[in-house]
Amino acid sequence: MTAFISPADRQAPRSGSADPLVLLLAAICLTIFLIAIVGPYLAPYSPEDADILSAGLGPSGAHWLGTDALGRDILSRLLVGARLSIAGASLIVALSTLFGVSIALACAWRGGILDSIMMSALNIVFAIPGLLIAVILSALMGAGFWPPVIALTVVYVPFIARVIRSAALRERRRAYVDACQIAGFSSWRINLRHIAPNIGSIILAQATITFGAALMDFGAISFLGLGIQPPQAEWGLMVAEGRSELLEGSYQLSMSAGLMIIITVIVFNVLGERISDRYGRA
Amino acid sequence: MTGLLEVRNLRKAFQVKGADGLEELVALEDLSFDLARGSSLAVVGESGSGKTTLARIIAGLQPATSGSVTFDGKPLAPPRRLVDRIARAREIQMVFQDPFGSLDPIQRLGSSLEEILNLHYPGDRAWRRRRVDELLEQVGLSQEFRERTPRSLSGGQRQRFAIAKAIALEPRLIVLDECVSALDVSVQAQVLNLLSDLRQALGISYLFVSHDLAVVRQVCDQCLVMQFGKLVEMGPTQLVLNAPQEPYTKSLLAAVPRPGWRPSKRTQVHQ
Amino acid sequence: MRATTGGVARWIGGPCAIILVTSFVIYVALTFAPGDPVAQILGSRSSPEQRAELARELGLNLPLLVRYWHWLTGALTGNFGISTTFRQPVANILMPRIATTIYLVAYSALIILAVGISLGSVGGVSRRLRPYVSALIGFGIALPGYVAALVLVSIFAVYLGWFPTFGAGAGFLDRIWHLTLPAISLAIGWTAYVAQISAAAVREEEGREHVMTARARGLPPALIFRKHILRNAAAPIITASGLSVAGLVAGAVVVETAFAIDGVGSLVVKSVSAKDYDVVVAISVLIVAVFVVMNTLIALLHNIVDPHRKASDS
Amino acid sequence: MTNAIEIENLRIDLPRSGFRKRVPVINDLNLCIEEGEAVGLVGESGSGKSMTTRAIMHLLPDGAQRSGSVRYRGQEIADFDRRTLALYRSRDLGVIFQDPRAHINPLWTIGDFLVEAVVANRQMLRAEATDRAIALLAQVGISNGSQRIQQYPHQLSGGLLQRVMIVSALMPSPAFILADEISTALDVTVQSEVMAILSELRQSNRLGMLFITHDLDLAAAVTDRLAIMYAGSIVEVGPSHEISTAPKHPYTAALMASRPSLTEVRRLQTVPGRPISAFEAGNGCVFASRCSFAAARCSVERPLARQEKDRSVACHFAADLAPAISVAASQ
Repeated sequence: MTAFISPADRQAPRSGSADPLVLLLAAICLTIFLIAIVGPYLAPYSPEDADILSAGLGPSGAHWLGTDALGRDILSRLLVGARLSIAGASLIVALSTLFGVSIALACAWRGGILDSIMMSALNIVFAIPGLLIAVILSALMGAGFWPPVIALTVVYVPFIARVIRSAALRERRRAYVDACQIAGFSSWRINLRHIAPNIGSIILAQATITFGAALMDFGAISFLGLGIQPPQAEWGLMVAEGRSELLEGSYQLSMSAGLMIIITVIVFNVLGERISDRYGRA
Repeated sequence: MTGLLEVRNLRKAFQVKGADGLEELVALEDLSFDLARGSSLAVVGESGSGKTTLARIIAGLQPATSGSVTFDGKPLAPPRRLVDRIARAREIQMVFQDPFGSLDPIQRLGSSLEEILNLHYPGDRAWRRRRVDELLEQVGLSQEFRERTPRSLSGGQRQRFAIAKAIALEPRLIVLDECVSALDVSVQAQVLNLLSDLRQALGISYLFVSHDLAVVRQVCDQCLVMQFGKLVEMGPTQLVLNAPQEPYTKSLLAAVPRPGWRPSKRTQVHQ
Repeated sequence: MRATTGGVARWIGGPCAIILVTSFVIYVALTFAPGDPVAQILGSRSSPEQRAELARELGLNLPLLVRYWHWLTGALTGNFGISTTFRQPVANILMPRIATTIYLVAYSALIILAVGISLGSVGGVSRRLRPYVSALIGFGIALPGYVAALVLVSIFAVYLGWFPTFGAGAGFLDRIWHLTLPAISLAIGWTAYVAQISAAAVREEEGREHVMTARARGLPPALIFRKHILRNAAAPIITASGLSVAGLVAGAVVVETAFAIDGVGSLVVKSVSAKDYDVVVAISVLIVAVFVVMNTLIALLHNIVDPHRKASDS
Repeated sequence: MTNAIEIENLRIDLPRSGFRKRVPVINDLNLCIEEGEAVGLVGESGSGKSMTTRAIMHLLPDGAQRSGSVRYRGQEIADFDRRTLALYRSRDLGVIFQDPRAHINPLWTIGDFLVEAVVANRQMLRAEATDRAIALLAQVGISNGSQRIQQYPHQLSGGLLQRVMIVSALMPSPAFILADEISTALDVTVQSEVMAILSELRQSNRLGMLFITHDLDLAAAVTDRLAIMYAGSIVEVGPSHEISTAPKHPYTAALMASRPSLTEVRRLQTVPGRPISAFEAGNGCVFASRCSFAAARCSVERPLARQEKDRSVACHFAADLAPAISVAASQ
């Protein structure tokens, strides 16, 4: 009841300037996206051209990261692979955020039967582990790009909906929403113009963190052989392709692709955390 | 003098989860009173008296369980449709207790007022801007506040802005729910004076919900004392506070610290 | 009395209902999956008559609900159908693999609980160590199990030769030896997750007013940590731990494949590729059951931990 | 009489979001409390009241920087070692906080809350402590103590819980009570009862007390002396009945004049602006920006507290303003 007397909230001369770390991380994210878009044009070799004569080469001036067992240039495959990996993860995030946030806002606003039906439906999806859903759906739809995207969207919607619903419920209980109703605003206006912008940073943070998870899981499905199929290039698939070479002590292929995944995920996760720490609490 | 607001046999019960399944928690029981046109009625009570529930029902945020509320001769139902909500907005406005939660934290003050004006009186931009300046001035905020967000405002400024939003639609009744209790004394005085001035200038009626008897005396001519959802005593403020009839009102008055006052163990009235 | 029967219904009926619903969804979904099991069994050179004969034998011509009913009654008596790839009852194939997967998951769960909660507590309490702990957590969360598996193999198996590169081993000690690297790679992500939740919960509790009261009353710091911080932070830590142990079962799919371990996880991937749907359905329902049971356990533990719920429950 | 607590030139700086450096929240605070004396510390939000109690407990927030001195019975509390500090907090001080619901761990029973400190500090055995807890509960008007101690905090009302808090503060038989806004969350009738109980116990046990509140009338009713605080400094100190009838500092007068009265309706005197914090105060008088009597000197030179018999006022013009202020306050 007395929460609003908290001194942190009292005057809050919140500086409008953005956090430099957030800016830096956002710049890195943009660079990763840029690579995903222009990567194929930067690649020095064709990513799918096998050349048995130059198979399994170590790093050299001609092949900066060496070549794989089929003699394909690893750097080129990494650059081209970025496209499928990043596009997959981005699509998953975009779709699951769109559905998750819409469901969350509707449930939080309406409450009652809609809320309980929606939430039990999502709970049933929750009751099945994500990877299992992905595996089954890939089985149903066959391998390729879209099956894992759709499967992982289904997996992430409940997560996003749950987080955003509780944020929206918290927001809905705040007096300014009552004030909006008393001013005669429509439910659409209140949700889209007032509630959604106020939980915008939470949505953004959640989407950013989901991106990391989506990238890892998208790779996992390709790693299992159920997603992107060779000879196409994708980071998770490249990790799997490097497995046999690894046992012979040549680790460039697996490690370079693995490192790309790790770095991207870390950048997105740290960015997401910073956003929610700094802008999450209004 | 005709009643602006007539409340008859109002009852509100909540279903709460108790030890044996659902239990009924009665917040308001058989409450009837009138609010005269242009008058200012205080609803006084301690926590659990149901005063906030009453305010929310009248403002249209909650439906009553039974009983009727008549506003200006027309029955007041909970506004389910948007048209009803808009119509009610022009009749009754509300100012909330929490000055830090009752304003959209990221909306600039000017845009907030314009949003309201635009919805109800779609007119030309120049008129709206003039009206925004006028409203800000009426509550003692300068024009530079137009571009500020609630985050950069103090509690008193926020509450004054909330009042500006309430009077923007020129309603006939404003429900004020503990609207000064979160403010420091020196700031509270500013808001109380503002409320008195606005009532004189605009002829708006107040339904002023509060636990603070001294504050009530300052703003209201009529006074209604509630306990456990029931009406205890009602009458002109001066009479109720100077010569209380009911033991509960007496004990409430006796418990208010003032010069020369000593705390006493026997003030709390147990049910 | 009424409360007890209600409790039984809630604690046992609810989870059973969820398992039932999901098993139906999975069964129906896979029935409509592309690929004809009859053709899988008989090969492409079989005649239409042969196929129709087998389809009748397998009951594939019956209505969906009836087939599900047959499957369900069978499953309840341990008959999960016949694997088309192994040409054996599904239960026979699953049994030895379940043991392997249980070893792997239990091993990982121990690592998660021990390392995750202690790391989280340290990160939550110690202002000095907090940045290092969060960096560690951040790295752990961003490390996919399949990459972790390969890193561990290349260092500890290939380079140092301390551990085998694949297989599950036989006998207790041999199993532990074989499963160490898989268990660690399976545990890393979830350990980081549990540590993150624990650290946040401990930190939040530490800032609570009642902890300030305890300090103001001169209570020893160790007692404050145990009784007022960790105890109050227990609820989210239990949730995170329970979720991660349940998640391990699914994570085993990837790690078992990476280490070529013959467990339930690697089997599901093989069966999906081979369109061996009876096996997939059986394993899926099994995993869902573990998931649901874990969730119920979490809820039960919450009720024990929180007197507020305990009071309103009885 | 000796002083129980002496605060001298206390300054506390805290890190604050949006600012590069730490900013002061308490600046040059001086206050003495004698043994057995009750002092009220009155101020509005942000004046630094609560930080003062935390300084007395030696329990400042993370990153706080403190200078000046806080002495308990002549000893500097910053020099206490861990053991002494624990004993000082547990046996010498009894602390009652504003919001009992937040300040009592909800997962343990009332009984556990009451006895844990005295048992952990080896002051009493558990059985002994339980008996004492039940006896003290009876003294604060909770007669069924043996049942209450088995209950959890959420099963008690706010008023009852605050009484439990008072008992917990009295458990170790402290010499000094710190009461921080203890009745703000309570209804007036409950407040009156809780305050009456506390005053009674304080007098019968001859306890010293620092009573922190924003309510000047309430503080005057339960204390011997009042200290009025504004923006991290004390502007006026004196006997409670004198301050509440004849304030000398413009801020005290303004505080009283802006409070609506129960008995009459009059135009309220307002103080322009809002209460400020210590770091916003600048070099001059902390109240200068809102004071209607402020002169040029006030905004450049911080007034020193002038002692006059048992009163002290930090205002350049205290003597000249006396007539004007008494009129304003009595209005």
